[in-house]
Amino acid sequence: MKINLTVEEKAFEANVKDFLASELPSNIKQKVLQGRALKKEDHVRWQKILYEQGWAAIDWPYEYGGCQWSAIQKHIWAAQCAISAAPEVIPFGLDMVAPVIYTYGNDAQKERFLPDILASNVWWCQGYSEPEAGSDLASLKTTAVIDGDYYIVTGVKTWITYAQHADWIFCLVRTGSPQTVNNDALSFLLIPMDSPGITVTPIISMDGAHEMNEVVFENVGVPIENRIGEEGKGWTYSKTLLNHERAKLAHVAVSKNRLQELKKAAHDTLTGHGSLMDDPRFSAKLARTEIELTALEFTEFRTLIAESNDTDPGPESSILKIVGTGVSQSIDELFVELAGLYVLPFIDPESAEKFAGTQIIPKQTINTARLYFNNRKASLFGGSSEIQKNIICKDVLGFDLNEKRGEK
Amino acid sequence: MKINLTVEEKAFEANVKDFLASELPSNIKQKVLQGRALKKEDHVRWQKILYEQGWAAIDWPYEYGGCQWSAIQKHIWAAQCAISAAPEVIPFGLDMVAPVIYTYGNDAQKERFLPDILASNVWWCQGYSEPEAGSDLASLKTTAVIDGDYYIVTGVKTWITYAQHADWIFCLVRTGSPQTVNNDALSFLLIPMDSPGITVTPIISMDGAHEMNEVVFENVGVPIENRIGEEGKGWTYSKTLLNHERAKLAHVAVSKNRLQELKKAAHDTLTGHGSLMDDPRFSAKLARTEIELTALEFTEFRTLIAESNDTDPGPESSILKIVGTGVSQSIDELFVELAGLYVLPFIDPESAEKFAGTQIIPKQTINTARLYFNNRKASLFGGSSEIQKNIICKDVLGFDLNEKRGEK
Amino acid sequence: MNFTPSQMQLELKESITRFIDSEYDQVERRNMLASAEGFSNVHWQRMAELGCFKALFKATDGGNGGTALDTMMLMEEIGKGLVIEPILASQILSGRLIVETCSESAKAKLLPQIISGALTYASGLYEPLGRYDLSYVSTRAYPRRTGFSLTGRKNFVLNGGDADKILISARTGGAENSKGGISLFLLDSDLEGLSIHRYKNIDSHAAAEVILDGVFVERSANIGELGQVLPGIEAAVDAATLALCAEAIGAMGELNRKTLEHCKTRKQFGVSLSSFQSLQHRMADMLIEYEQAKSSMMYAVVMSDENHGIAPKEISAAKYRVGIAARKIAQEAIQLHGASGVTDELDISHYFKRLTTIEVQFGNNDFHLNRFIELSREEEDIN
Amino acid sequence: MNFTPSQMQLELKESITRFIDSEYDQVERRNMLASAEGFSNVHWQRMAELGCFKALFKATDGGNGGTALDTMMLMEEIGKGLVIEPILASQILSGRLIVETCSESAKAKLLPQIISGALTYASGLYEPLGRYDLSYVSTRAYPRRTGFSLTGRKNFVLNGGDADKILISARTGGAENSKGGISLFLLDSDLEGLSIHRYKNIDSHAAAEVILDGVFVERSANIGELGQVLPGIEAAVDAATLALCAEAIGAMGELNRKTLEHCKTRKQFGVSLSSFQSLQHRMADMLIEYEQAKSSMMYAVVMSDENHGIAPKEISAAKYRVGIAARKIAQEAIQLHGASGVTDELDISHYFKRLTTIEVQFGNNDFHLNRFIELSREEEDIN
Repeated sequence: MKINLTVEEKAFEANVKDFLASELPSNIKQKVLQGRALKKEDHVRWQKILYEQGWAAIDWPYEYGGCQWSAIQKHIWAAQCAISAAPEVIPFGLDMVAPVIYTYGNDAQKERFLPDILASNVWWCQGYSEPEAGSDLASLKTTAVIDGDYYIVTGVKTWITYAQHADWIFCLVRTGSPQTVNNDALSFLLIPMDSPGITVTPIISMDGAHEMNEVVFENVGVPIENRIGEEGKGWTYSKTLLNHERAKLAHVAVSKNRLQELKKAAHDTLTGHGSLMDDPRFSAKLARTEIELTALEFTEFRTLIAESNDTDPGPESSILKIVGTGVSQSIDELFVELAGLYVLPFIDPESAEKFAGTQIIPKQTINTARLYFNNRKASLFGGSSEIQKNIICKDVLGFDLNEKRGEK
Repeated sequence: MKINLTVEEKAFEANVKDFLASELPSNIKQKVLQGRALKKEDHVRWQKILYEQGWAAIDWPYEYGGCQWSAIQKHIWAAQCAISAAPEVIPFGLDMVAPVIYTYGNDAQKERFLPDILASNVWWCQGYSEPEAGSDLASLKTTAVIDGDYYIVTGVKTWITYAQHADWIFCLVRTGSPQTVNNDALSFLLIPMDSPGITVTPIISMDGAHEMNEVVFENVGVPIENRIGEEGKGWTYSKTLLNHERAKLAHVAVSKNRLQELKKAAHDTLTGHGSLMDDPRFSAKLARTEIELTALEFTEFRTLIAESNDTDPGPESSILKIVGTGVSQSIDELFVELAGLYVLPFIDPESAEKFAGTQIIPKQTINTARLYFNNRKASLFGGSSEIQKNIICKDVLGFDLNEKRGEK
Repeated sequence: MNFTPSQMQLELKESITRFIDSEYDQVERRNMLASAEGFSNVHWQRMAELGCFKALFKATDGGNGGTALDTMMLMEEIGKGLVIEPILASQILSGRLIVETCSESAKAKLLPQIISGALTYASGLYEPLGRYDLSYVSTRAYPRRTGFSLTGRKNFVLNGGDADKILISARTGGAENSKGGISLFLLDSDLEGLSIHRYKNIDSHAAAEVILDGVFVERSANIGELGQVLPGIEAAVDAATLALCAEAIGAMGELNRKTLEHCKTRKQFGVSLSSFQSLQHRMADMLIEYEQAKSSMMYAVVMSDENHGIAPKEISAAKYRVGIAARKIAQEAIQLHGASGVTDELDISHYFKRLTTIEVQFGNNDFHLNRFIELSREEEDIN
Repeated sequence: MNFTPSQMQLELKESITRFIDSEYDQVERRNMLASAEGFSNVHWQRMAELGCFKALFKATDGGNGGTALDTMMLMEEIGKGLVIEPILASQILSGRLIVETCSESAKAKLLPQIISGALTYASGLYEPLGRYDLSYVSTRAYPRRTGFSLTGRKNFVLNGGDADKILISARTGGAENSKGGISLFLLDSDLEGLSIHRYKNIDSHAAAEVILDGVFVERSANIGELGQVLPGIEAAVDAATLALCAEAIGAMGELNRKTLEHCKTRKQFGVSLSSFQSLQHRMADMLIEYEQAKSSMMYAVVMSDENHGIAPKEISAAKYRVGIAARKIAQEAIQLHGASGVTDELDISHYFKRLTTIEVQFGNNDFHLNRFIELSREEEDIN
């Protein structure tokens, strides 16, 4: 999507470009460019640079440290970050728990938590899923029983990204009785990860990475003041959060950048009949993906405009999540097709180049398999594509999901 | 699919070729080649030629006039019929009601009905669907109430192909009470179309053709002896019929022939950069369709072999119906793409060539739009693709369709 | 970037919606289709009165709109209502051809009759062997002492059998598909040597095969610069293509709405169709197709308006994306309606035919995907 | 046409199934993967004893099978069990290379050790810049007085780091990708000038980059006719491709089974996953994909056996169709398993990686679709 900018917007864009050019540390940029995993320190370092600039939390309300940018400005920022290979924000603190805290938390909670999130002094992780409840939050089993000034929390949370790095976890826990079938039994608790009774176990994913964890709570005492809002309203609060998250998960700017990389790589990949860019089948797939991505960018833009007109982004953001995931997974697949046999060697990117003095894989495809594998999560996490479709069915198309079902 | 034939099979093939070359009337062949609609007389004439040859009902048991051909022989026959542009059999008598009669009918019924079906002396149509029950036969409302030696039949049947030509209709009617929710309330009745109280109203389809009809029964008296088998077993009987029908609906031989025509047409269609056959996108779509069709042919073959080993074709025939319909509709779409703007003029094929002395549409695309439109039925009639998938889910994958449904 | 409609645009849109809802009913539409003209002059005049045609032209050309956004807002409603009148052929394609190629004086002479709806136009730009190639022009205009003699053949001329005036591309120089040497001629429909064979398209819109056998026209019949009109033709066809995309969006939105309604009310197996989760998810997919196609179309509108009406790459992307969605939504709408979807009686099949027509007009999906790829490549070579 | 297995074939199939079920468990497989060798010599010998390798060769070559149907029946089980031992690289690809290119005396010398499982082989046929082109051979074999000196580089050599013997295609004449001038050499793995860089592929199978820097071999190391082995290489690669298709079918069948089982037992929203109709229909689609891919593969098997092992067009069709199904089924299996599907712990992800590997080996989907189109064209030109 190429749009004409006003004079003010052009000035803003120049300012953003300057900032990224001078402030983004080059070793972080290199890692992003090569698709290598960033360390926690890398994220924190960059986030603190943004904090100094006042751009750490562009979507927050102004009073808590947000930016008051227009939809176009946010668009420019995302695009320039992707082009400059700036790391994506780790969402758990800034994009996920913070909106719940500033929307539903009390003043003490806001004062206590928001500044440290903004300044990246503390890291958060998300404790929603459980072994027996993936997308189905209503059947969560982790309990929180009041004992004096404390909730005593017991249960197992799983698929928790970066729990190994986190200082805090926000959880949905069952404060109602197990018989309460609806969502009114869940409450939203903030829990320090160093609380006695918490155990973190790594879950290795198919690309060999350690991102996910299982977190076990055994009689963990959590002060009642760590509950956000009312008891039993946790599900309502977390829905707000899901809508915020989903729009972000379209990952348009990053996909645009990857598509540019893909085009470059296709120009550089020889097939025996010119470059892969001249291959009519490959170029058609590329073009289809590009057309879809541009449409998605505009769909996102329509949502941003609606949002800036104070219309709730609402369930349409499910479309962004579904299509955004689809496009990013298509790009993964095109990289796999481009790489051909080079997709196969599974060599640590750090050592691939010095592998016995020989270059086993060309640079542009060194992370192809890892990214393809890792990104299969995209359609599962943050509300799977199936859950998103159900949301569309219920909230946009107006189907009554509790109607007696038809099947046969 | 090209397979090596034994000496006997080669002799059979030569025999079939000779027969088709000498016996298929050339005006009928021309109509088939040009995709023009055949008249009832055309079908009857060809069917009577087959009858004289003893090949009118190759799938029937030998004792009633069938052929005892092997799977390979049936395959050869279907292929040669398609290549020679012989008309496809109108299925209602020969393929649909006859198997029910010879399987579940009594001797009197067999003697009375089968010979006339075999000799194409009478034409049949199928009375299943109703305005409020398309694929959902359990909710049929047409009632048959006993009054002396007669059923009095009242109700409306719809989407009835060739009712305007038929001498007889076979119907599923409700002989149980309207409260009977399961399928045990349905019986299988044979009804003469000239019975007093029957009214036939044409339904024009989107291609402008009159194939479908609505048939209204107002207190139509039907002798009880016209019921097949037991009262209340109609649903069971008709299921046998559905399995027979479905396998035929793969239409492999016809699709193969159409694909060959499509290839020829692609060779003859110029794009400005050579022929459409040289267009990499079009040729890829063609190749994908050809690969799918060849696979389908082999899937059908596996089913035929299982059948000839006396294994019931069973629910796997649903796969044939779904894939067969998909392939034939893909071929329609490829013709539309090939035709380009020539798909648009909607001119009676009979007069298109002499349209004011100018050739508005090239011959190969003259029926493209009509066939595309008409064939949208393929995925709806004879058990829609959705119904077929439900059959696979229930009978192959073993899902319990009556389990409490999940949705949210 | 602006795609928020103005108050005037919203008002026009509303009055068209009202007009279609109250005066343009489907029974009457069928009667029109069966009539000799194939469309209603009464409706045509009503649309002129409502300002539909004015909205398609800039103030300097005698209108009060003229942006791609204006066209989009009109055409979405046209698509929703399955309007049969020849706005696309006459006001948009031919009107834009005049705007793109003519001198100010010629425009001042010709446009008022188009904007008022007094005359309808047709444009003959395609030829039997040219497929979608607008530079494939084998029709020749031979210079004569006081004018030109035209010989050749144009096909797929929308509204060609009913128009008062016909614009014809003919070659005054250059080889058969060279880009130079193409000129434009304005013909009355009753000229000697001109034979017009009218027929109906699959969507019931009328079209014609136009054969020119030494048709003599005065020099003044040549409009636009001699031999230099291909860019103008391409711009006009792009504008018409984008208008068609908007029409398709309107039609798809309506098909989605009707399908949803059908599934919510139609019972099967004792429950409404919409309680089948697999059907629900397919309708969610139809919505996604619609929204993505709409975004493609709107992006091309924005780009066109930001770049003086020229956005060929974005228009090809939109036509491709809309074509993909159109086929899928049209097919799914029939499938989810069941047998009634394939009858002539229900308008589902009429939307299906209109969307099939749109898919192949001005270039089908493969054509526009190729054009998008070629234009992207040119852009990259420049950068 | 015959695709009904013989009694002997059925018995072998059964004994392999039993072996995998009882002795080849997944925990042990993981230990093997972590070991230096990457596979189990015990299992290797067991497979030899069971007759797996004998089944891959004709009686005249010292085996008791050798048809494509034999290979198919073995490889489906291999795919089902995610067997890691290098049967494909050693017995099938290299074994078939020897069968296709060698004299009877050479075969008699080399094949027994392969059939007994005493030695494992690897074949280096691809090069860094050649993509999937087997005629792209820039590795040169320069004639020396008593033999040849080989210089060049082969990559993606399956089992290359573990094999006792390596077959290398090298050019003794002709330009870089001309079809003539390609010869085959049999190398011991410890020759001077030969460096072998072993690594693991994404599916944990070991492979290697093989660099030849003036490697001297005796004249006898040249097997097959000098400069004439490309057709033999192509036939062997086709046979290996078809074997991979059968392995993929085995893996897909198992993924479908596991997914079905998961959906029937896993509860969500208080009911089993399989009660969600949209998921049911997706599993029906997975079954259809599987059956159609299987038919493609079986047809290629039948054609291969009916035409003396040569069926390139049908094998390309099968590889393409299997590749499409493999991607779809692998992705859907993960999606329907949810988050647990992407963990290393569950073997779903291991099937996913194996199927991804198969999709790109010996030509990916686009490669085989192109090859199918080219071969169809050649066939039509002949007819």
